Amino acid sequence: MVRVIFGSALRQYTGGVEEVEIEATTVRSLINALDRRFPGLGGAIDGHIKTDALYERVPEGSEVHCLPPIGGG
Amino acid sequence: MRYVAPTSIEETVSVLAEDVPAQVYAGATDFIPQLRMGRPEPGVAVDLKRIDRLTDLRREGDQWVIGAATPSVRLGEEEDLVADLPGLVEAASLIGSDQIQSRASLGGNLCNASPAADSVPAMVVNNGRAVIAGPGGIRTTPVASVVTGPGRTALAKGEFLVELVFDRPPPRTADAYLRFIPRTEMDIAVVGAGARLTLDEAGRCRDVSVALGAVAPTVVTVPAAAGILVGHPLTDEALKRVAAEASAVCNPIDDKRGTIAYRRQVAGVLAVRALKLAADRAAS
Amino acid sequence: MSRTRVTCTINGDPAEFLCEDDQSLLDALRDVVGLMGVKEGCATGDCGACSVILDGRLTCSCLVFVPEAEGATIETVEGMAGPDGLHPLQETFLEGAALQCGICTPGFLVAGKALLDRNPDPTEEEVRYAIAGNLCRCTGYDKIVRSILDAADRMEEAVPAT
Amino acid sequence: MTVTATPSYKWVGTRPVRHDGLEKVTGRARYGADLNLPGMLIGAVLRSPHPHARILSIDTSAAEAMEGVRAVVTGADFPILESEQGGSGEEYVDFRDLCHNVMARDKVLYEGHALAAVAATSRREALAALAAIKVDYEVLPHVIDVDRAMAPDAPILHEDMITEGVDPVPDEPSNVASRYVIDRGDIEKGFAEADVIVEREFVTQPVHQGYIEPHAVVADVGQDGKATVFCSSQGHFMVRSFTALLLGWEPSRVKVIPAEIGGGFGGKTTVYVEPVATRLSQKAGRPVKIVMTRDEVFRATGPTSGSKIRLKVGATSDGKLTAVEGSMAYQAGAFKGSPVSLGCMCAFAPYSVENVLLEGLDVVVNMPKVAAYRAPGAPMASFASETLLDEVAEQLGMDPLEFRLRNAAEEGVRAVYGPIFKRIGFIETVEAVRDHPHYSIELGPNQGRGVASGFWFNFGGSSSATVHINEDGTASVLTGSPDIGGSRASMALMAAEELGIDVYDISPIVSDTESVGYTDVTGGSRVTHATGMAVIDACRNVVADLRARAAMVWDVDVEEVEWVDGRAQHVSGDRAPMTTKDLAIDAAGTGGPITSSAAVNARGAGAAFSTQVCDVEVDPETGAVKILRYTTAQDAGRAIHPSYVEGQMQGGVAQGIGWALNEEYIFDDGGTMENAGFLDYRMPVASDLPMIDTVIVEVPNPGHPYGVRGVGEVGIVPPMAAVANAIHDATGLRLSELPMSPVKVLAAIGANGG
Repeated sequence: MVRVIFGSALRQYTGGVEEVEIEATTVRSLINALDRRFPGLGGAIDGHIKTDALYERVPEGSEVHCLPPIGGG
Repeated sequence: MRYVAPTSIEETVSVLAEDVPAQVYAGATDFIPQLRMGRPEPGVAVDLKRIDRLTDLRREGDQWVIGAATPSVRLGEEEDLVADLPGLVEAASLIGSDQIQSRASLGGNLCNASPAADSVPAMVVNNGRAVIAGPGGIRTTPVASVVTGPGRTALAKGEFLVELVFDRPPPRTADAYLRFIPRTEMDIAVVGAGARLTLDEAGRCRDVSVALGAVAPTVVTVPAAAGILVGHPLTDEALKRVAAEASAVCNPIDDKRGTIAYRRQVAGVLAVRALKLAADRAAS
Repeated sequence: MSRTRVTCTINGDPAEFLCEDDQSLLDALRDVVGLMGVKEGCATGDCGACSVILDGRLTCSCLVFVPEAEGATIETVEGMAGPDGLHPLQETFLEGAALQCGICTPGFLVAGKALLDRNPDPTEEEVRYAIAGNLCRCTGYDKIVRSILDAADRMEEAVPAT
Repeated sequence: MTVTATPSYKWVGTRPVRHDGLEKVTGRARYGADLNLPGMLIGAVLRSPHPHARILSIDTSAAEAMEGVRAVVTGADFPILESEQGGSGEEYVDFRDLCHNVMARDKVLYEGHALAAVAATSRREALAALAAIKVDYEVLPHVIDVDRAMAPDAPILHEDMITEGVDPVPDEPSNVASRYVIDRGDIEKGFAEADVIVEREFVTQPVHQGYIEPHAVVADVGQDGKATVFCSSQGHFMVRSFTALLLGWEPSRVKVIPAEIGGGFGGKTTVYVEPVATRLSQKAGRPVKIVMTRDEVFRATGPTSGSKIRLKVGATSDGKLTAVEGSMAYQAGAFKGSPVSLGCMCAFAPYSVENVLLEGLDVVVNMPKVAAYRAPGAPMASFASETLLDEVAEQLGMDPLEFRLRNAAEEGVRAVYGPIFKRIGFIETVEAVRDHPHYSIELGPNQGRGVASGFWFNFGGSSSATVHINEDGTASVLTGSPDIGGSRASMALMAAEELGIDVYDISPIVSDTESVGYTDVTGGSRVTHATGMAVIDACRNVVADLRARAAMVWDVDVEEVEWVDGRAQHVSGDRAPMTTKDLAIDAAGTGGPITSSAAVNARGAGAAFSTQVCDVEVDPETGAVKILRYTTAQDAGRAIHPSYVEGQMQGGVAQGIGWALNEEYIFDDGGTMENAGFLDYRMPVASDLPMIDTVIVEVPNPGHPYGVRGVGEVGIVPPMAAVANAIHDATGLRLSELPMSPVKVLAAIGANGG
């Protein structure tokens, strides 16, 4: 199981839920699982993290934070 | 726009008599930025720097004669001038960076008629005279009367500034100029203060003149300073009264560079600091 | 627009070109003569990136109408290195990492040269005021000031003791 | 001075002359404006004089008929894009907003907003043509102040803007684009535990990155419809994708050749004139050059946000933070996307605090759309938080560094914004300042000392690199990261370390979009980390290849070949080693040229921290603040080229001092910027600053082979608070508004009865 913590921008998709435990092995499977539980959330996340590695493994017991996109100078 | 560089006063007068809008200039350090900001180009730009008399700097008897287009940097290179009129030289040397110093002139600083022009208060306290040429010949007028408002001068059509004349100071006399800017360089004065005074042998003030820049549409003097200081030493109490008088004569505006309240207050501060500096110089 | 033929000396070489009367020396040096080392940062004399030495005086080339250059001697960054190699300022700027993006560097080098030409042994404060007309947004000036001071030392050492 | 950890490298950590240095000190380096092509036209952009107006009509017919005019474009020449979040790496934009920002359609939203452009045979003709374009405007009320923009009766910029992140979803449009919240722990409990509570409001103004090189581009669309774009930017792949997108093209139709870049600081991570010049070139069939004036740079490119911030902090009497609470509203400019969420995340990130409630509001106003600026969002938030922390420490009678140490985040601590920190060096930066001689120099009258700390995430992202071994044994290292401050030298140093050859035998090259793989922008302090990892990977591939070839020559197993100091050695030691050059000369015989590429989407960018100390002297009669001394300590993880690490630290401090003391956008009542030039924008000049002392702290980042942490951004975070705290120490005054200009300082002294 992976613990997922949502930033405020995503809570409109989760009905205010701040964190969930979910079964996932990669970033992609995590997003898909989240989208099944909270329809629309997957797209909202994907819009933000498209440059991140979708197939990166998410180790068992991880804590995943969904943060706003971080720009830089 | 046509560029012309006359080499004599007579030639310049005749160029300006032509029926084409003309702009005379010296260093162009204000003129070119104004064009960049959208000021319409004149029909002819008249470069005054090829006229020998306008780029001269000389001592004639008891007078200093500074060509209207002489670059500011030259003033600081003239040791005797620095010794005689250190405040005037300081004021000229505060007009912009080294790059600007190579071009900007007392004449341009005066005729651009900015209320914040650094050299004007220093010229005014030194009773500078402006020599002006025009279709009617040459005339001389006090520097204090040249600027009539922001961007406006008393020069008639076809007239231009030739040179600026200053008397060499009598004994125990010195001037000073200080300005305030938010940075240490590259800014327009928020307040400028020129002071000149003569001490008697006992260290009392015999004669005094204070002029302020950037605090009114034109440079303003502080006539009350004479009433307070003449015949007396420069005590803190007296200087405090001068500061109040200096603040009182200000008629400033709020703008991107400073506020009314700030300019009034700092005008008093700088007037006192300039007086102290001039007094130290006069005493030494 | 009136055009004027200008004959002058640029970095020791005779130059002759036709210019428009209201053109700035900066634009002529870049677009007519092809000296792209002279940079435009503001075109109003406030950043120093276009600095040249005009008849021995440090000047913003953006504040000069090019017809004024008739008969003038002009030095730009392109003329600083000689057959014997780089100018000491160029060396110390490289060694001292005095440039980051490098756009202001030509102006600083020219201003530094103008300073050392008239004052071979400046203090830190003199250096800071001498380059106050040149804006740098990358370095905080620290390494530029040090490099100019280092160049002064290097040039002093290079002069045989008398 | 360097506080260093462990290993010894041969090249990493040395200070060679940068490889592009010679070109840059001789005036030969070509920046954005330095290319002229035969037949090239000059482009110019018509910009709105109004901060908010409806465009009723644009008539370009007179301009098109003018002599010398070869092309005219308006919004109608560009497709309108759908709302879609995207970007080139870390720079996230909504493409619909971007297309409206590059060329206004129905409304202009700020003074300087582009709405038409021309290409003509000279600049004079181009400007005359702009003057001949007739635009009918319906001028609308405008709003720039962030509080006024949120008021119920404020003019609305976007009729379809419904605040995101608010429950329930609002019925009415407003200028608040979104609300972001960090809500952790129990804020009421936190304040209940506090012995000292301090609360204040802060105001900051928009400030510009102030790069010296204006935006410049030469675009050339050929008869085949393909475009070659030469320009300076922080990412030529970003320019390619954004330009193509805004023209309705596929990215491969655009080739972007990176010019040298004359500063960016985040401001060149998006496009303005590039798509415009390209469309003009396409229409005219000739190359088109557009160079912005400085005035245009100020009025039409993105500064960073001004802000209104309220913060409240609680701490126990023994100096432990118990709660932080507050609200931040940032000006986004004409389109959504201020860095306010980053401000919320960064403000207290250096500290361990359990109870946090921070709200961020992204507010659109009638000024240019903000762009990234060095640690976007963090400096204004940290000005507020670090000033408040100073006040708390003062009330507790505690040394401000000691107070920071008692609350310092370290490995294993949960950051205010959520995740748990890996190995970080915040404490080390505080200790470095505490132990620096500067911290104990005695101060004179009217002088004061202030400290402050700052945090920045740093970023990884996508980078590519190609390494070629040349026939003479030297190496070319190609990357797609524009070199904005010495990154070529860093790439060369890492390649030299990996390949074992002399750093001057490496030729680091910034390649165009067709010669190297996709690479994200130079920003987010990511290049030395992420592009460095791609270079290291490519070099390791090359070394593996070189070993294999040596094994082939010696007819041994590759495992028996070691790579030491740029030479292949046999483990037995009984064969003469082969240098890179030996292997390169015979490359044809061992399989052809030696070359390798690598690409990464780098993770593991280590967080950066900085702690700084500033001494000031305040003139009580004029309010002038003079910076007497400045020292900055920053965790670089591992300094690849220490001189350029120092340079980044010093540059960030200098920009921060400008932000603290004088820089600001000043608008008149009509919404016109009053100080759109270097004369009145007042960036620091050399005589304004002292030497800026640096302490490079090296706490290696576990996410990088050499331990690199990005160093570009965090340096700008602490200065405003450090200066404010120093002014307080000198005068007893707490200033809460930037810039702390002489006018404001003197007014505060006066209000205090001084």
